[in-house]
Amino acid sequence: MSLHDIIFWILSLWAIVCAIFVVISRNPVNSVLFLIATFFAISGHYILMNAQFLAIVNIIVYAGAIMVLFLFVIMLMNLNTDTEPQKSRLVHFAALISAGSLLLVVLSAFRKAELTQIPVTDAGDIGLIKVLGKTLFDHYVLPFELSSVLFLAAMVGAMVIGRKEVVEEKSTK
Amino acid sequence: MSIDTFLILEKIILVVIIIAASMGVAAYSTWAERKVAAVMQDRIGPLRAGPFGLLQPLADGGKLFFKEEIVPDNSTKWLFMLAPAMFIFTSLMTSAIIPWGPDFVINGSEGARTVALQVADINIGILYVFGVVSIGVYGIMLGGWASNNKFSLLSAIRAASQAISYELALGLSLIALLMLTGTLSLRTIVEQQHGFWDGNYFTWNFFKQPLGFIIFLVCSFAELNRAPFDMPESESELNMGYHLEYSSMKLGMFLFAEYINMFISSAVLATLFFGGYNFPWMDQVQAAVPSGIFSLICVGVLMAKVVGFILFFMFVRWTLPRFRFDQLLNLGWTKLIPLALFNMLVTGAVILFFFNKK
Amino acid sequence: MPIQSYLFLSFSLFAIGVMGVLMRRNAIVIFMCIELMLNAVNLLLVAFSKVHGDPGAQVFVFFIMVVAAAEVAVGLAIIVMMFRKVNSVDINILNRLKN
Amino acid sequence: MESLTNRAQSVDRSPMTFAEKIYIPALMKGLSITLSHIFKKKATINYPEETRPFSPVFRGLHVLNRDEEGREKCTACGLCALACPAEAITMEAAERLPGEEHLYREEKYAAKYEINMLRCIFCGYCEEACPKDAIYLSETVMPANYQRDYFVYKKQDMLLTDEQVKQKRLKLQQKG
Amino acid sequence: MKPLIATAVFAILMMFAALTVKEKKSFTHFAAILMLGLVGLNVWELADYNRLLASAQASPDLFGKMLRVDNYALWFNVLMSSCSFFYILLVGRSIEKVGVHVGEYYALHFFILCGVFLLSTYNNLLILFLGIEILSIPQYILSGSDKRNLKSSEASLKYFLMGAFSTGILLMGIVLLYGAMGTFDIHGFNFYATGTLNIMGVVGVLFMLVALGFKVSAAPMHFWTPDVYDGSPTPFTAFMATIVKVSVFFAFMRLFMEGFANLDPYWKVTVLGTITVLTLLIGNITAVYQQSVKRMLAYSSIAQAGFMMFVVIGSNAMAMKGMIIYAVAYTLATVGIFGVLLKLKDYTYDGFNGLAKKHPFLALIASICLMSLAGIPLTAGFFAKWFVIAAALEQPGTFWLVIFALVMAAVSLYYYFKVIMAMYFKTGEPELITPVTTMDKVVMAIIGSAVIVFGIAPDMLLAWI
Amino acid sequence: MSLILLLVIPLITGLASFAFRKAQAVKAWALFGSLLTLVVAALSLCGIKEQTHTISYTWLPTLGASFALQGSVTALLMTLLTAIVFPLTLLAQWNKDIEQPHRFYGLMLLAQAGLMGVFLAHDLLLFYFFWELALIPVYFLAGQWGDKDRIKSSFKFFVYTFLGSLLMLGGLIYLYLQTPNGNFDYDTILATGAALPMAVQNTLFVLFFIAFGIKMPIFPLHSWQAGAYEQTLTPVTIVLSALMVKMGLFGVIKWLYPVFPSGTEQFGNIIMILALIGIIYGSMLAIVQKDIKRLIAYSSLAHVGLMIMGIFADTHNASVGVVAQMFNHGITITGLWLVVDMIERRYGTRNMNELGGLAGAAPQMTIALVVITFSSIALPLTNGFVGEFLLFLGIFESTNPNHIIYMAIAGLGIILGAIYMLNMVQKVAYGNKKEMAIADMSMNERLSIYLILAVIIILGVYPNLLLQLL
Repeated sequence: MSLHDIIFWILSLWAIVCAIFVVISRNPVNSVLFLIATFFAISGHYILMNAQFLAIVNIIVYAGAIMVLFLFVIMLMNLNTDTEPQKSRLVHFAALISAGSLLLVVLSAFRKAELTQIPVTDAGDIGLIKVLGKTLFDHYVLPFELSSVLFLAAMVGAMVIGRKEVVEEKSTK
Repeated sequence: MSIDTFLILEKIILVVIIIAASMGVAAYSTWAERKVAAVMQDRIGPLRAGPFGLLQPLADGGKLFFKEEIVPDNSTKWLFMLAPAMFIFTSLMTSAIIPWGPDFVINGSEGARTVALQVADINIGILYVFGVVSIGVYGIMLGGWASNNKFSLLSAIRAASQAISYELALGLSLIALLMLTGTLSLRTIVEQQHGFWDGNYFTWNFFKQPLGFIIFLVCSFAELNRAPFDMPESESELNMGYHLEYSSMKLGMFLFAEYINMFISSAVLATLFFGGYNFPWMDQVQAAVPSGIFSLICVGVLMAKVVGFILFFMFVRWTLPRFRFDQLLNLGWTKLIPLALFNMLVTGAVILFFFNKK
Repeated sequence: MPIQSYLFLSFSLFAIGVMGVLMRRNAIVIFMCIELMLNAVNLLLVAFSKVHGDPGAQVFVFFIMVVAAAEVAVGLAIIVMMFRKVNSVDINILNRLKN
Repeated sequence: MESLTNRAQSVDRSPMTFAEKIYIPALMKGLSITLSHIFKKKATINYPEETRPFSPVFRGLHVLNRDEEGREKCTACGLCALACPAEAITMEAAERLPGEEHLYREEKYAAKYEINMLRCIFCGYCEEACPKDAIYLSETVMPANYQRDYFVYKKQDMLLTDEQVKQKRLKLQQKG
Repeated sequence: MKPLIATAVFAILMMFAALTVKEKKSFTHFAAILMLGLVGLNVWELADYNRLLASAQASPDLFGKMLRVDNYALWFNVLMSSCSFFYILLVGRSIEKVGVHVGEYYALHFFILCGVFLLSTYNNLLILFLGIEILSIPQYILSGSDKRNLKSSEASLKYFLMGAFSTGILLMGIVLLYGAMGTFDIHGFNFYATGTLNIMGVVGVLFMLVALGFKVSAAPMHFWTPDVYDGSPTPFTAFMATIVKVSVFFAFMRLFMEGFANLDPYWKVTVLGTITVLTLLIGNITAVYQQSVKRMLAYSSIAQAGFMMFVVIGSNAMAMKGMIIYAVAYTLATVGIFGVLLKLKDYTYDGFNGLAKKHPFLALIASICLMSLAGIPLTAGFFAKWFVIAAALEQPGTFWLVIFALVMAAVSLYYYFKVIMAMYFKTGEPELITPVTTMDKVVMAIIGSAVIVFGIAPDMLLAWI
Repeated sequence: MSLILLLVIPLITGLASFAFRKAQAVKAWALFGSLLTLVVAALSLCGIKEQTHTISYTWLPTLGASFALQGSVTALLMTLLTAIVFPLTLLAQWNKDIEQPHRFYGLMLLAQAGLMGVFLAHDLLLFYFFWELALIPVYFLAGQWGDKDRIKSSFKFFVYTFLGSLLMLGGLIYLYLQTPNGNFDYDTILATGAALPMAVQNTLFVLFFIAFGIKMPIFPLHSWQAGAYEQTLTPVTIVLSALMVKMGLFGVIKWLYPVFPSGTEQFGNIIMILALIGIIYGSMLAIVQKDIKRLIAYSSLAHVGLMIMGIFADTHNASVGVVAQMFNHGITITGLWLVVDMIERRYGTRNMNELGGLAGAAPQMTIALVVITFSSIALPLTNGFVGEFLLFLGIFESTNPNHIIYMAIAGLGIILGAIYMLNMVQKVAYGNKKEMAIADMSMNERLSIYLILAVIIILGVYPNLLLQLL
């Protein structure tokens, strides 16, 4: 077992345990924190696979922006008290069973697949920003532009949803 | 995997030095802040502890250490403890990728060995900075939230929204710079700014990207939560900010981390726009002195720039009144971001039409 | 590492995300579990990109992040709008719609 | 209504011009002001080491005077108490007993003389009212303390000590 | 790719209009003009492509094989933009009543159309994914845009959570396919590259199937549909249930026809057939029990999705034709019936009582549209069903599926004709909340006659492919 | 050309009717249109010997469907029946006031157009098209006008028939996909259908037969019938029973029997048994009915059963008999409905127990009723006899091993028919006298009924007029 393997197993364990805590934490703030920890583990995996750019972008985007928004919302709503009524035990059980069976079915299907023994190398420079940049602006330039359209739509949408309709309320009164 | 023990040793020493230096600079920043504030207000500033009050930071630190620890009853305990640690941890992390000086050579018994005055030269250096800065928010937010105090929470949210908002403009202003440099590695960026005058043009990025620099500077003010953007601490509305409930050394860590942040961002500013450790006629100097000495000179130059920036931060703090929160966000979203985009466009156009190598 | 390990890891994360979606009632936590699913996908994509030696997959990850960010912006706005009205983010409230 | 003083000024609410909106000139101006202050003379006086000179008319703590022979001048006539607008002074008179001539100049003296320094406004009327020059206001400032009781100054707190009398005599001789 | 760019530009124009224009009515006019422009651009694009095709200069692959255009897809775009144009003309007045951000609503429609155009021409799973997202995100918002109504917010939240969840599943499918095939290009898939069936690829296909099933509301992934369609503001329901849904089906069909072409057809019939049966069964049976016409239309859209699943099962030349005709027939008819519904105050069946006497024109149009939905000859809906069934029957082993579907179509008569019965055979005093203008009448007449004309001569729709 | 006219005239006149506002005008217009159709139908039937009436235009090239019409003898006979029934009905109902007459007459004429199309279509898709098109106006007619339960019963009728036709659609598309180059042409369909494997043929046969069987209706599929007949207005009832029933029979003759020979062979016997059950079952039910309309409805079930048996008896006589009986049954039952309607309108009830003494009050009407009843129970010298005789003959000659038993049971049906029909006449016309002065037939009614009586008598006396065509 090389150092690489050890790091892999540690990161994996970290990720899975934190992910489980995301689900079972009563307090949403704890869920957020565990999710961030999971993201860090995943970023660690990226670094292990020599995808540094994605590793750091993962941190910036998910941990730095997305989860902050989550935290914001949770804090503003003051959901820290464990007010969330729990679903019945049956639902928990059903969720566990269904997710577990999904996992089992898929993984047992893959046991037969030939591809599964191909190693993932940490060598190669495809994770480097230069290569990614070239690919992005060369082959993937259309999706790149489209993502701007997507953002525009999301921005308009967030504005429409978020703004209070002052004029309308006045007129109805 | 072969591990170069000497390399690890070297890096550990470097890390220790950098952290110690950061701490030291941060500590003396508090002293400097008082001094600067004093002289600008026609006062003298700390004087009693040691000559010129130079032992004042130590006294402050000692005082904080011996103060009573108070953990509010209704707080979320482990987060309350975690927050200051996180905050100071993230502020120290950034220093890892700053090139403090040029390589120098040690002639040992096994032959010459080049030592890099940088903990890690990763090829996405600037992104690393952004990554660390973006998670720095958590320290504040968790601290504010875990205190279970409305004022803390509000100020934490202010701090976080301010940080997120200005990160955008910060990033955008840098993109124009990165277009010019063509790399994200800070070391390469510094090396590109070698010397001061190339014979044809100034090498420092400040001269190529003045607008970018200004935007970056303004944004770093906001990121550091320093006046005139020190919303989270606006005493008149929110008492003391997100660390309202903190006491003793946990408070000290928050305060300390802010100064460390200032130090690091000054270093980043100097590295990106003011040539890092480069200085005019450095080639001549290099020829004249041994490599070790030259490196020290370079480190000194960088430190001088950093100190200059720190002084500038303080200078501004004691000059400008605080913005209102809506003005702050307005400035960020409707002024700085468009300006940064404009800067980006102009830079792109210039590169496209004048320096197109194809 | 063989790709199988990564398959196992990211499917575990994915399944945990799915379980969270099914199990929890807090809309925000459900949304977070969805983010977890997306991350599992990202991880697998990077692993596959290494297997196939194709940077395109990593670019794909980039786009997933973009979309996730856009979704968060919209989604949280919707959740907040809902919260303003019913003072809760419990999705069981949604079942009232049926009647 | 016309303003009674010329200090009130209406706030200029006209919209800012572009130059003002840019904010940079104003910023520069602010910076230059603070910059100029760096080089100004510092106003600070390093207090215990240095003190600021009192003005000639400064009125400090009360002192009960003695004559050249060291006898108390006060006769407990009560004029000072009467003159005091803050009603800070109280006194009790007593008759000089034989053998006390070296202590009190007149037949009557103040057995108890108190000034409540928390009430006193240091107006100096007592000094003016005293027919015997028994009380005057010195150039010392009142020291701080933790207890209120302390601020009720007793006679012995205010009487000149022998040492002070000696010095005073010396001073007078030098002047004189 | 003029229309694709135009959608984004037009959306931005609408947003700018929102800043400057105060009169709500002018938004609708502006949007209608822009939409007409979009139709024109689409036609131009199609003509242009044909011109190039004639001179053998046309390359179907655009942007490094990200998109693949052909006459078929371009023609679909023309039709969808035309339907959107009529949609705006018909329901524009009602959109103005939803809320204050009218300009933004139209902008979001244009964004959705951007997604529609992407889904019709994608050649890469990335574009499929982005297209679906560009399509979905504005929908989440539109469904929550009626802020005075709690139901609308709830619909939005529900739709959003379900949509995001299905996005996750879709992505997992894409990743597994990529892992198995090594490419995102849908023409590069080969499930038998190693001689045996690629398990990972098949699992990926299943994941994608589930996710796309969510988007098109195929059972058992349909449960969000009725609530969302019912809760959303009615004009937007009309858009979501028609143009958007049809476009996702178009993408769905392309995926199975071009991407998964060499997957075992038996497998396709078994899995897709199960979904189809469930969809038809649930959609039709539950629609029968609805009290509100709007909700009934929501369930009927599930039922119609069951029929559209046949094009996916078919995935052949007949299915391509069927897709076009079904898309147009279903869209026109649904938009038409929603156009009538929007005029009414009461959305229950009783609200329709006696409509034929008071507003014979509305009743006539509604009847034509409902008959088209039911698939009665002389309306476009008949040929729509005809083609999709023919497409499915070309696959072996689908005969009983088709018979089942036809029985379900008979069930659908019950709820469609319940409306017609209310309008014609019952008496009542239906109340209108929006007056029927001449413009409405003209548009309704166009829709009604189009339904009939395409019901007599569906070839007109197939002329370009 | 005349074939197209047969379609177009009712279509145009029907659409035009919607524009009228005055009741009288629209009645006149509708009568004019239907008479015009009658003229064209009669002319085209007369000209049948000279030329084969087949026309074909391209309709849907992508599908291979064409607008093909063929005027075979059977088809033209059916169109003639349609063309006769409509003006007679309109004439007889001239005085009746109907709500929203423009809509009513318009829909009637559209229904006529659809019926014409069904009989003339020579292309499978076109046939299906008209098959449905005939249904829609009739549904609206049945749903909008009639008794209080009309909505329910008409919808039942509609769903039954539509379900049947949808099943046929499935079979149709399957059949289409088996044709060599995607074609709906009659000949291609014939060739393809016959060449299909037996199992497939059987399935398709069942699918098609359900559609036709519901329309006829045959025994287990008949439950819509009585209600629909009872609740609708008489003109609509006439369309339903005199004409739409023939659609089903015609469909079997043209599109089922020849297309799936193997299926016919397989299921012929079963269908004959079903028809027999229908005959007996219908007759039994008719006997116990109080309501005249219901009685006639069930009698219709019995009559149709006999015709179905004739089709599947697979002999020449039977097939001639079927066509003849289809025509005759149409005429007879139209007359029967008209008379019943007159009675109902005058007495305000259809309950036989409440009626009586019609003979005294309205002798002309009584004569008409009696003659038509005779035709219905197939007494010699009425047209009903010719058809039924040929049918029995055909069944007797059939190669079916049980043909004797079948014929015997079917004969039992005749006897039962005589029982309930005569019972009805006895109760209505003679029975206990009801003191109620009613007017005898008015001018227009008389015209219409006498024409029917004339056809009944002429074809009864000189059946060759009809049979020579076949």
